[in-house]
Amino acid sequence: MNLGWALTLLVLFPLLGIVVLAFMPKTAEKSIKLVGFLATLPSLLLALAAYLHFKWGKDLADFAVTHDWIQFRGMNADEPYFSVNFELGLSGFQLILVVLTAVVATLAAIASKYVKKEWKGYYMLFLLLETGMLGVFTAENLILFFLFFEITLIPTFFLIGKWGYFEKEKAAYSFLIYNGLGSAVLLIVIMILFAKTGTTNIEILKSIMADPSAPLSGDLKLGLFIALLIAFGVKLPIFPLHSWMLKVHVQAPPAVVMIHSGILLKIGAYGLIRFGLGIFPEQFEKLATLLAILGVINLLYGAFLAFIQTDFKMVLAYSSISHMGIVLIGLAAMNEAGVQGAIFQVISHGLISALLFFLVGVLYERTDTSLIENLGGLAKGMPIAAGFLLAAAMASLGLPGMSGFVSEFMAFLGLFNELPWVAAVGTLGIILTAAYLLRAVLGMTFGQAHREFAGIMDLRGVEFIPVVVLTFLIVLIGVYPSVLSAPLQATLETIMLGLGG
Amino acid sequence: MSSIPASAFLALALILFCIGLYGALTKRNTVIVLISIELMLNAVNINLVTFSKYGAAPSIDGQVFALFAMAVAAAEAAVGLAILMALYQRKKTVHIDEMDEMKQ
Amino acid sequence: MMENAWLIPLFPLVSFVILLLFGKRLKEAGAYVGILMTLASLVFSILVLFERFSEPSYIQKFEWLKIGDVSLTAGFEVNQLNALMLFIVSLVSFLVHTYSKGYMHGDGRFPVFYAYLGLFTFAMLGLVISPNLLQTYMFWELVGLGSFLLIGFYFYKEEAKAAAKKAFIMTRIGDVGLFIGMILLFWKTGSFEYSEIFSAVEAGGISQTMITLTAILIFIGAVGKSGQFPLHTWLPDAMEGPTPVSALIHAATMVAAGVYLVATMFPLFAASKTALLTVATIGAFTAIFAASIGLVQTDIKRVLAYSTVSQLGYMMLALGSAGYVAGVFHLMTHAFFKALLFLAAGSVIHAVHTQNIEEMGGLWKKLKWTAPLFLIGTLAISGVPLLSGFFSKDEILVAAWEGGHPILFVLALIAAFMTAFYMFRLFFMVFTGEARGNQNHVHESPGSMTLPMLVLGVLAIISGYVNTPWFGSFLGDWLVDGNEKLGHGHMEGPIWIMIAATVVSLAGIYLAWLIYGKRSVSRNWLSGSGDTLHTILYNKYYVDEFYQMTVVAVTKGISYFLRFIDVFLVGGIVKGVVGFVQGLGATGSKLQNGQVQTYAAVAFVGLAILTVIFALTGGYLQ
Amino acid sequence: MSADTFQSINWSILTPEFIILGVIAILILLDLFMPKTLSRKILGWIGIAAILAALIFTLNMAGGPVRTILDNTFRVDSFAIAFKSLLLVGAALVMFLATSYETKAGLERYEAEFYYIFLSALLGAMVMTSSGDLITLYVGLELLSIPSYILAGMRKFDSKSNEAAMKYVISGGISSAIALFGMSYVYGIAGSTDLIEIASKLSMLADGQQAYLLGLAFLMIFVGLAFKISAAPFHMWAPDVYQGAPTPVTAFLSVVSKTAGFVIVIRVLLTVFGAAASNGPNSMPIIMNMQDYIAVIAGATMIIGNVVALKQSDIKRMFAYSSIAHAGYLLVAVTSLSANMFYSIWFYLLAYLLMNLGAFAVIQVVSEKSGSTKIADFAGLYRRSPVLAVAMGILLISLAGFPGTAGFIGKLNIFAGAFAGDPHYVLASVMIATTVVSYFYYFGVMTQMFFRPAEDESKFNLPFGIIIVLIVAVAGSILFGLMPNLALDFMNNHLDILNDFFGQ
Repeated sequence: MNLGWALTLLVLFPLLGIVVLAFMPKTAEKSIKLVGFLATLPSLLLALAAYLHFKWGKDLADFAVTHDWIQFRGMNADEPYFSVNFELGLSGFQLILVVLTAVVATLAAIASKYVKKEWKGYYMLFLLLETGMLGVFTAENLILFFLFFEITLIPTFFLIGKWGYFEKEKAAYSFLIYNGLGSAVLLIVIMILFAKTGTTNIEILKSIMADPSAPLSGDLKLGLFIALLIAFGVKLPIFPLHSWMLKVHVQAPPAVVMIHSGILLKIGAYGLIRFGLGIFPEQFEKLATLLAILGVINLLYGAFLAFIQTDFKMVLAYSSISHMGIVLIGLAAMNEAGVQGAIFQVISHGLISALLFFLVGVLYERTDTSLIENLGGLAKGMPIAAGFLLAAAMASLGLPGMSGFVSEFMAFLGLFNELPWVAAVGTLGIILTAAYLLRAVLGMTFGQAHREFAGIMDLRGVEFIPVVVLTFLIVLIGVYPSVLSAPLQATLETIMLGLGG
Repeated sequence: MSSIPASAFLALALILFCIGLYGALTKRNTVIVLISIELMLNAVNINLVTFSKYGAAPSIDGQVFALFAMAVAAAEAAVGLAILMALYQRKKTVHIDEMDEMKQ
Repeated sequence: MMENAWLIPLFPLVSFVILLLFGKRLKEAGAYVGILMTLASLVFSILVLFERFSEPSYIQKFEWLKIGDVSLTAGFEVNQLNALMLFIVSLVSFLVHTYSKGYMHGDGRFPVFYAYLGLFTFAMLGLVISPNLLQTYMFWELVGLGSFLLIGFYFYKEEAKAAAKKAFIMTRIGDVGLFIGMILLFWKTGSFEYSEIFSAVEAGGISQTMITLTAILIFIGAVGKSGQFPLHTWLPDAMEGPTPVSALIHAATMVAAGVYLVATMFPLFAASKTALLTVATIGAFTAIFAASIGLVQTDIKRVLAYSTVSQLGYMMLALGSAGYVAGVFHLMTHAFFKALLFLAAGSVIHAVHTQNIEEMGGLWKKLKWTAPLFLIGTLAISGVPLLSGFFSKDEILVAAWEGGHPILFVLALIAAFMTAFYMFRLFFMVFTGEARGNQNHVHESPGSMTLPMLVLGVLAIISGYVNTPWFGSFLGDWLVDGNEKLGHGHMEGPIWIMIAATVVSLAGIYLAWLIYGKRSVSRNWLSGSGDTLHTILYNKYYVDEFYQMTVVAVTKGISYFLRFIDVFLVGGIVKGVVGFVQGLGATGSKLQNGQVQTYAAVAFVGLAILTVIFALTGGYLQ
Repeated sequence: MSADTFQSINWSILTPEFIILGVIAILILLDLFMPKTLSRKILGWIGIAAILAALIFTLNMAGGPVRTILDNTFRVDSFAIAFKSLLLVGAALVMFLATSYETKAGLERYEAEFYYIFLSALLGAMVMTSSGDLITLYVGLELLSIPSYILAGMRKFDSKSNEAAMKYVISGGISSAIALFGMSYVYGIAGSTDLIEIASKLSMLADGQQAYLLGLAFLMIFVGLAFKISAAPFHMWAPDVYQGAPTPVTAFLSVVSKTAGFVIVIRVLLTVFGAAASNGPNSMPIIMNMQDYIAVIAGATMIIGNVVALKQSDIKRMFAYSSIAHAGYLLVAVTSLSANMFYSIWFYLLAYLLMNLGAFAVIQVVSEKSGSTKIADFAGLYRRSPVLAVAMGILLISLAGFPGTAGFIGKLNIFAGAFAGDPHYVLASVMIATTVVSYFYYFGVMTQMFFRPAEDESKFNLPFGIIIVLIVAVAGSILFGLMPNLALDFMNNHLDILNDFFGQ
């Protein structure tokens, strides 16, 4: 059974929404928002269907699709053409990321109801962004990956720069330049690989790299890996490449931050795992200690700085840095527990930060502020929102029974076997996370009310959908992690095979 | 005839070229600049003709080339002067350093 | 029955979910949901407990998460300790649920309170039936959440907010110890299952250092949860929560989880002398340390809180002295009488609307039920013979003596004296003498509050008889049945220990009576308010301030330092690069001066440079 | 030359050139005899028709054998066809722009002149692509240059336009003198002006001294020709001239003229120096030794172009620097000297042609409306004309080299070449780093268009010519970005440029 068409549709469906939107009058706010939301649904349904397909024991390879795309002239006169095919596919790892993307995108579409102006342009860019993200996670060759990767860049730039807050343009530029540099480095890596091996297909590259007679010297490979690390380090972000994402988190509209923090940052992790671990396992191993240390630095650096922020969005921004440190920690362990923990953290943080930023959006919509001290005592006026905020914070600080714990636990479990001292220092982050999150969340929701909350609505109507869905998923993963670990088994086995043990 | 070595012609051409270049780069009067450019082109012509006669493989091509170069240079000078005229009508100056309305 | 033990924690969870979803509509009727569900738990627990008397332990598990080839499991286990804990927890929880119906009457967030109680009870019951360390840890954290939510129940109070935060973070510090210890054990033994860990420890595959290290790390977890020194400061602050909560969580169940954990992991501790000594020392020190603070506190709940810390120290001392049975025994009796004391205190507060004992006095007549019940609790905790506390405390003292820790034994004895003193100080100040505050509207609490106290009062008296030197050590024998490593069911100690314990407790009571009852001795005869000693004790040895000045300040310092780096170093480099590029652009732009001759000159210079390089390198850049 | 010889020459391969030449003559005559009151627009359409006809004939010749006439001075090989088609497409689009150009400075009086001078320049460029001889190459070059000077000064009553023309003439004169001086040495050493002959002679060059001289000649030629492609160090004229010239002329200079520049660079460098032995017969060709020099120039060009562009407030100046930068990218392909170099250059030029002409179409519309060429004039364009803004956005994205656009595939090709064989890591890194720098100014325009409010909310009327250019440019940029093989296959299947250069 070939379901390649389904995957292609899954990726391209949002584009259909763009076409529909293009023909709508730009003042029809309600129907634009509706269409924008509906256009995310087909992909979501297809993604869920793909998950069920896997659940029912069928092969994910069914989704692979290959078409001829670009034929480049050979580099030397006697060489044949180099082909870059249009190749999409799904592995377990990709599958869960696709599901995550589809879910968060749909929810962010709901969260976009707060957009105040130029809905048409907003939703068109939004849908383009979704296609980009879905493409990134399903692309089976590097060029196609890069294509989708950059496609995410442009809509995000506009979404930040046009619909963001006060310093939106600066944030948009920061985003563009950092990510531009990151992707530039990535492009160098891709093209060197392409020129040396004549292919960009990830699976083929893996086998070529594993072959000791490959036409790449060890030094070159190490260089390529470091470049890859920088490229995805910008995205993840790894200290000290993080300053752009702070601005984005603070300035972008909440729905976009949901996407950004929930998914776009995860592309960095995805790249490190799929390409870093997949294509350069030996080099990864060489730098594992460095990565672990970087991970701990990220974890603590983000945590310490989150501790003194006055704006809740900044707290969350630094918290994202901190949490991405856990991804690095898990990866650096290079054992099943660690890598699985890292992947879990990717998913978990995607859900949690989407939830948190949705709530930030809800609060900002009603109170026009996200400063912690301005919001004190919020629980009085908006008990339900405050409750969910607390739940999200708990998930974020790794409370068992929620997804954050499982990932944190596995990442540390992995690293303690390899580098116990580094891991031990890292556990300090667990305490700090609790400290800064509680400081911020309690500062907002508990205590004396600093302002009148009369007339401020609690969560209502469709606002419940994102909150409940995300909370449900967070708890589901926390309680029954097999929903994630089952699809990951095959991926992990391959990675471990690549690591030689 | 052959008492003068080829290198002398080449040196002459080189000197002429440098003089032309110097003039083109330093003179304030645009007409002189245009003439300096002509000098440079003429230096080329000397080269071509020299090679045509004394080159490693003498051939008539060089002289043909020189003829073409002269014709083209004339056209170029004509256009240059025409433009200068137009400019002069606007600005009432032929000083090249005053043509800096557009910069940075 | 035991195979259905997993249902026990689920009942309160159901209560939690129902109340969360429909609480608004149920209003105060929500209490019945909670009470019914905990009653169900209690009934099941009793059935399980009785079944466990005659049947072997039961364990069941399923795969929870697969990591490579290792499969982590979840499940439940019923052994002696678990069964006992199930009973204690569900009983106290049920009673507190009942009690709260009266106590919380009229509160706007009544259903939320019950929901939180349900959540906590679920977590606590889940904790005690966990068959492995990982699951224990998960519920361990969840009880922390329940505690946090309930401490912060009056969220609009700044103190409650601070207390909740503190509780969560302080216990989390301990939890990290447990976390690391657990993971290290996993890599050494290849499993989180208790049974496998113990057999691996027994097999001797693990170095002594590692055993000590992991044991101490796990103990750090217990220190955090059980409010042992130096992580004890959150527990007194936790009294900001509603009083029933203090009874349930911060007296009877959650804080005892640390003791329970050490008890559960006892075979590991038993394998390391150092670890045991650490436990004992910390326990003894905490016992006397907290007791001394309790001497001067004026908040009724805080006195009880320090008493709890002190008693928990006792239990730790017992466990550290290899007195497994003594520790667990005291855990049980303490659960009853301390819950009783708290509920009674709650009843008092309910009546007089203050927590300051200086404003109470003379309540004996007005609170006909509460006062005698409070007295029973006070007698029990003071170790007055024939009440439950007497027996369990005696066991501990014997264990400490037999364990070869004479100094710790003396400390424990002094702590016992102090306990008796401050508890009766409390009693006298609250119930005897003249009324010192406005007591116009004082009235006895409703039946829903007094009945639970009554039950606990009975238990506070009789529960000690399950393990006595005179009527047999039923509890102890049962607890260690089938596992000799846990020690003996009952320790034979010299009789003078019992006499000494009795004497010190009576002495304490007598002194309290002299000062606060008869008032023949001045309150200030040793150290009055304003004196150095009093000030130090009243300010709890300035531990909070010390933390504020060190840990918190350092953390903040690092944070600000890092912010400096973030802004100036990281940001500075970025600005530098951008500035460099911009500057380059500006320079290039300035070079564009509009002079066409300059343009040509630049071209010529470029050519000249290339030519010179070409000439100098003999033709080619190599 | 007897009549027989005359008839034996296969003049048909000159058809495209003849068409253009004929139309030039017709236009001159028509302009002379048409009543002064009649609009000269019609002449523009005739010109466009001629260019399209020439294009058809050129494309028709694709796939055939190499044909040469007049002693190999004029040759129709794959290289010629490939680049001639590019020139014609570009010229057609520029003509569309020109027909829509209505400036207040009073170009209308010279409108017809514009068309036939423009076509003359085009003719020069076409001759350049087909020249097989230094002389024809030079004549073609000047036939392109001299009309370009006039075009730049077309707005006779505008001092900026005049100044631009003047600067252009002087720079052009100096540059062609330098290049010619270098060529004269080549002639001197090889003794022929026929490129093929030069190549075969130089490949047997045994004298190291002469090789050294050839190296110098190489530098002179290269720097001289750098003028045409506006590469460092001969790039500085570009901003001033671009700014002062009428917009269609700027478009012409940045696209058609530059393409022609690359044609001559490749022809001369590869044929002559790609064959010339550096150290005895059959040794490594000189150009391999000069790679580093090209690399330095390429790097400098990219850096200067992109970095200085950051500081511009005039859109045409900014595009001048952008065009310098793009020349730098193209030089990277030249540096790499890989087998796919022709393909990558050709494709990049195609992409560049589309996106740059499209952008100039928008610039023309906007600046005509506002009367100035400030970047700030683009503020609020999205509100005033969403179509224009989105089109410009897509073109800018293509210029910045984002995937999904032709600009990306072009860069990809260049990269692939740069890393093949002996990889040029540094140069490629410079290229990519400066590409990122270019985001700043391309997106600066975006910022103006999409984020900033408009000062005047008036709408635009898009002339027909502009619409055509925009449609072709935008559709082409996206189409060739998503399905580059539409263009690449044309090269792969019909044209074998490698054979032209290294086939013998």
